[in-house]
Amino acid sequence: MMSGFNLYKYSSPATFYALAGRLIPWFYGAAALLGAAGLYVSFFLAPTDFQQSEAYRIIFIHVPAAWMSMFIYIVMAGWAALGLAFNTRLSFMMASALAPTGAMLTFVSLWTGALWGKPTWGAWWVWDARLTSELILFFLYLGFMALQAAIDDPRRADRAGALIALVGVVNVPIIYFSVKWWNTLHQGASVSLTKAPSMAAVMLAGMLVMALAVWMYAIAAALSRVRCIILERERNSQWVAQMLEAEE
Amino acid sequence: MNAISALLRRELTLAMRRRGDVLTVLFFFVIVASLFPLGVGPEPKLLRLMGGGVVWVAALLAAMLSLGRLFAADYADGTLEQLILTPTPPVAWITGKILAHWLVSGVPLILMAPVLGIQFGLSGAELAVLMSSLLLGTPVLSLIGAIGAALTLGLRGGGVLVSLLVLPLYIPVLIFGAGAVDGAISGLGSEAHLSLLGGILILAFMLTPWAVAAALRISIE
Amino acid sequence: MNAISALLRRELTLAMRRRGDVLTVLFFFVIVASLFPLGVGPEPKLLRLMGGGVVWVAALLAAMLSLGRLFAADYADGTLEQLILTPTPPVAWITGKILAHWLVSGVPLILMAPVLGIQFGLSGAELAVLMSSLLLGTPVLSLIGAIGAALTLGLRGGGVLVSLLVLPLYIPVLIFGAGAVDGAISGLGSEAHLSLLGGILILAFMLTPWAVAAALRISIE
Amino acid sequence: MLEGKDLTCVRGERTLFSHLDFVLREGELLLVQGANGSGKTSLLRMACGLLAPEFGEISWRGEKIGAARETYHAEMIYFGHAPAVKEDLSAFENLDLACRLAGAPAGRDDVKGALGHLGLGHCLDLPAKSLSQGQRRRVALARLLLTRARLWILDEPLTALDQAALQLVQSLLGEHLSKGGMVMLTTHQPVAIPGVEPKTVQLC
Amino acid sequence: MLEGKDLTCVRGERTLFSHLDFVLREGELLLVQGANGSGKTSLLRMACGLLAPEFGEISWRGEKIGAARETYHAEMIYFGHAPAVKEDLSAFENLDLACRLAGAPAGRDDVKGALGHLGLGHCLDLPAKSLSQGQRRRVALARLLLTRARLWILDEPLTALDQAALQLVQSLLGEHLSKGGMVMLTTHQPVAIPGVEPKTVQLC
Amino acid sequence: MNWQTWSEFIHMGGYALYVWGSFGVTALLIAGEIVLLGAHRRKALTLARRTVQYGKAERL
Ligand code: HEM
Ligand SMILES: Nc1ncnc2c1ncn2[C@@H]1O[C@H](COP(=O)(O)OP(=O)(O)OP(=O)(O)O)[C@@H](O)[C@H]1O
Ligand SMILES: Nc1ncnc2c1ncn2[C@@H]1O[C@H](COP(=O)(O)OP(=O)(O)OP(=O)(O)O)[C@@H](O)[C@H]1O
Ligand SMILES: [Mg+2]
Ligand SMILES: [Mg+2]
Repeated sequence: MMSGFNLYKYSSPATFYALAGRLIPWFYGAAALLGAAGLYVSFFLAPTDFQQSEAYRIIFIHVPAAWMSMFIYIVMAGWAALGLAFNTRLSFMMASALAPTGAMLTFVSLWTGALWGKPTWGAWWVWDARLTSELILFFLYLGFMALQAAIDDPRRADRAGALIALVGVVNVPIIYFSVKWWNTLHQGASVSLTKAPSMAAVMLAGMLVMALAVWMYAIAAALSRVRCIILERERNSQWVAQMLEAEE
Repeated sequence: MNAISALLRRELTLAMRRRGDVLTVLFFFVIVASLFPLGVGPEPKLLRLMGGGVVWVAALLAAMLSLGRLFAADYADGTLEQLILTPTPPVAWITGKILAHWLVSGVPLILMAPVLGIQFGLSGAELAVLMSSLLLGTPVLSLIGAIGAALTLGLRGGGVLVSLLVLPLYIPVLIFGAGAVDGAISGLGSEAHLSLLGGILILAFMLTPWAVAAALRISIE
Repeated sequence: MNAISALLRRELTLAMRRRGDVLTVLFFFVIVASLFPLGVGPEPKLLRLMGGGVVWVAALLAAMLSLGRLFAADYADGTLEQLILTPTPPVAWITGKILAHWLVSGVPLILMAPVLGIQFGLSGAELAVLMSSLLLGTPVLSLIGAIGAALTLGLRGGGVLVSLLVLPLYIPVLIFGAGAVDGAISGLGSEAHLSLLGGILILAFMLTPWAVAAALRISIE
Repeated sequence: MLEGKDLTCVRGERTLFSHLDFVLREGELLLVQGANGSGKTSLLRMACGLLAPEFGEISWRGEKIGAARETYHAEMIYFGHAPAVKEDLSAFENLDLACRLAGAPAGRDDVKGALGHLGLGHCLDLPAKSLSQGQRRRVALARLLLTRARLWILDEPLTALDQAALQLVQSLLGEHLSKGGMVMLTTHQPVAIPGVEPKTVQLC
Repeated sequence: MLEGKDLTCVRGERTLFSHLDFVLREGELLLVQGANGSGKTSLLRMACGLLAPEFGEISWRGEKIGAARETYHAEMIYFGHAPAVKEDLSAFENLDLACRLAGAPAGRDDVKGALGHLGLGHCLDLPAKSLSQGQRRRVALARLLLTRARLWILDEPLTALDQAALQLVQSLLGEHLSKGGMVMLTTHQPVAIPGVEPKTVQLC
Repeated sequence: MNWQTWSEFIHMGGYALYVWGSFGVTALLIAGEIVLLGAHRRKALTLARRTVQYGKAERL
């Protein structure tokens, strides 16, 4: 009676739930190891910068967070597009699961940037193009989450969220270039980090390791969250009942 | 007294259950304040001069948009009639509701204001003045706004209409609030402005609940 | 084609019957723009520098508030379902509705803008640039806003929510619009900004009706 | 005793009724009847004091209800078209708060008992938005079990209720009347309360 | 021919029905029955294409309704819970515009005739907001007199109507069916159309 | 090795507030998110358990 495709569609969150459960510890583990390595590089291998002294060490959390905040938005929009195209519930759930982590990392990059700006530029905040677009990215995340929170019907919440994520991703380049242009027309504060050539390699390595750690963490967090969402959505289904009974 | 504290608890519980609505107003405040530098340009000196005014205008607009929550839900589901029919004097529970509204939509603005102030390059002392002016001013916004909210209950186009009724009444608060911050920036001092704001607050606190009670009676007929 | 022109006529007739709503948005625009001189102080040089930005921010906020009218009434009384069930392709009538919305809520802003510009001390040529930037920019506000309006149909707290969704997307329009005016004031020229605005308009005109159609389908389920 | 004298009601531009009199004494049931739009709800809201009559006056124990507001409201309970149930609060919280706000807080067990009596025992803690229309009205009706008000003004309390709940409400009414309470009621459904002959007001 | 196969409907987190099949052929009346909240409206909206089924598909003359959107909508008329009557337009303007938007403009006299037929002849030019609930629904129903659609999907068209209007609608339905039209209908009231044996779909 | 003593490490060349403010808040946020995820999971599980029990009760 049920076609193979339907069966696949129904069972997919169930299998994914179990799969995610098995993967999560590994990603957390990888995040912890990479994080430890990254912190070691940041604080012990990377030498002191002769201009900024120790303040520049913020780069090791700031840049990875900034990279990941943008990357996660793109991944989120990708899942949203998949969901809209193929009507797979799991894709929508992945998109919703990524948003809070992405917003958190955006906030981290704003926060660390501000803390870096005070000693280097003498101001917590300037209306520089890059800063402004990161701020707008934060608003885009918040809009996505607020819209989903306001809709009670999960099906509508999924689709509406997916659409706004896609609209946002089309707009992000436009926003980025407009902000850039806006800023360079006036004289803005110029960000330039002076670094000795020998330092560059260590710094790059540190940032890359930290970025990988953040990446692993983001995957782990998103998978944990998607498991919660699956459980909430599928709580009426057979497999959840069976799973809960098996646990007892 | 018991009824009022029950009402306050209820309002705060409801706000917690609907956290999204509260946060949305807060972020509206942040976004509107951030629009200005984008419109006006990133010049730090110019922005510093505008800072107080912009944060205040954003607070005005956010307060105005949050008025929709004050009575509309209670009106729609019949709770408002029930409140009117309690033995508690209307002025008492109306004050309670306005207080709850301020706690939920005014206080977060005050707490968020320094962040915005920093974006405009305000210094520590100026931020303190900004926060005190908001502390004295936002309750007035809730009080005056309640009159508009009560009068437009159930009317179509309520959102825009309420802004038309309420914004002109907000202007004194804006002038003294932003004036306090300007005074701090220019070194002229801000006590005068702040004490005027305090005066308006006391006046509004004593008068508006009566006006709101009258407005609610009219709207509920 | 016939259906679209009937729709346009209907929208304009309705707007005429509900003149109050149209005027309210216009007054909101005027009030918000006038709040700034009050908040920031009367310094003419400062005001002139801010002028373009402030008028544009006020236009953004007014456009945002007027979005409530775009689909909400049709959704509530069932007309929206009937429109979706007509043989006319959705993109066609959606474009028609957005056009009507712009005529009713964007064009009055453009016509009112010079009055506000004068308040900020803008000169004749600068006013012309302000108006052209609004002419190119306000349709984009209606187009992008329609997506937000369609997505938030029937949601509680819709008004504030739509602002959170839509304001960040409005930022490029704000930047180029206000940039054009600034360019005129500073003598750097405003052609580049205006042509970028034109580009955004074309892009938005081609893409957003599809997104709105998708959003309406989602919301109407 | 609730008494209305020479009442006229104008809504919009239409006069719904004029020169209407009624008296409601202890132990009596007053049934307000009429077609849709004839002004039943308007009359009940007048009796509550929510709507001012165009002419005429309403008095409670001989005092005008506008003047005796506090005592009147303490002795009266109104049940309108809207159930006054908050979607975000649970059934328990809704009822508990309604009692507190009315100035007559009830104990936890009483509240639970009232809800259980109305068949809501198993969904005390669900937010009301996941209750069906009928269940929400039951939450509102549970107030009648806890109130000590003498005068009940009920606007179509029977809509959206199934047979069992209907019986329950009727027996509640009977009990209240037999204890000397007063009830003013509108409904489009037939009501039969043993041993009570309702007075009627006919609007048209 | 309208055909639904293996339909499943999920609203919120509840599955309202699953594996539902129906076929509606020329000259047939399909009555969708069930209690409040059982999913009748949802099924009708699926049949219109307003709501996508969770599984299963609906086809019109053998083509999926999603693919054949334009031809399907040109041959179908839907009448939902909301009457789609604009309060600020007059009865005449409302009906006239509804026809134009549906791509089948009707002459002035036809529109007036239809409204007159439904007993609205004397209030053609009043704005709809001053019409009563029942009169508004009549304005909406007048579309059935002017449409050339083969398939009528009607969601509780009989509510708020008085006896005369009820007869009129039933005779309209009979006429449409006898000309080979198709009708999909929900109602809580009894319908009797002479010479027509309705098929039923029972939801629960 | 950049640091001779712990206090030097903590002091961060005078930028302790900024550096530890960055790393510390980030750590707090991550820890907070993990705690919230745990709470979310517990909530989802109790919800699911309750739903399953309801379902059983209804079937009986
Ligand atoms: C609140 C303030 C700040 C925000 C929102 C912010 C945002 C960002 C973003 C989004 C990126 C990634 C851009 C990209 O890879 O294209 C980035 C990279 C970077 N930021 Fe920041 N930043 C802030 C403050 C600072 C400060 C104060 C400094 C140093 C003085 C700084 C130095 C850097 C460096 C060196 C990079 C890497 C550059 C590259 O890879 O091209 N940032 N920041
Ligand atoms: N706020 C108002 N302004 C103007 N007219 C009103 C208002 N409220 C009600 N009306 C009109 O007053 C009339 C009576 O309304 P009312 O609600 O009292 O009727 P009812 O007898 O309770 O009807 P039902 O049986 O439908 O509940 C109706 O025609 C209605 O349109
Ligand atoms: N947009 C929605 N989101 C979530 N649930 C919905 C939505 N619309 C309807 N429902 C739910 O779906 C169920 C069926 O609704 P539907 O309107 O199809 O019922 P119905 O059979 O037409 O009832 P009635 O006889 O009252 O018209 C109801 O329980 C309702 O609460
Ligand atoms: Mg009534
Ligand atoms: Mg229905």
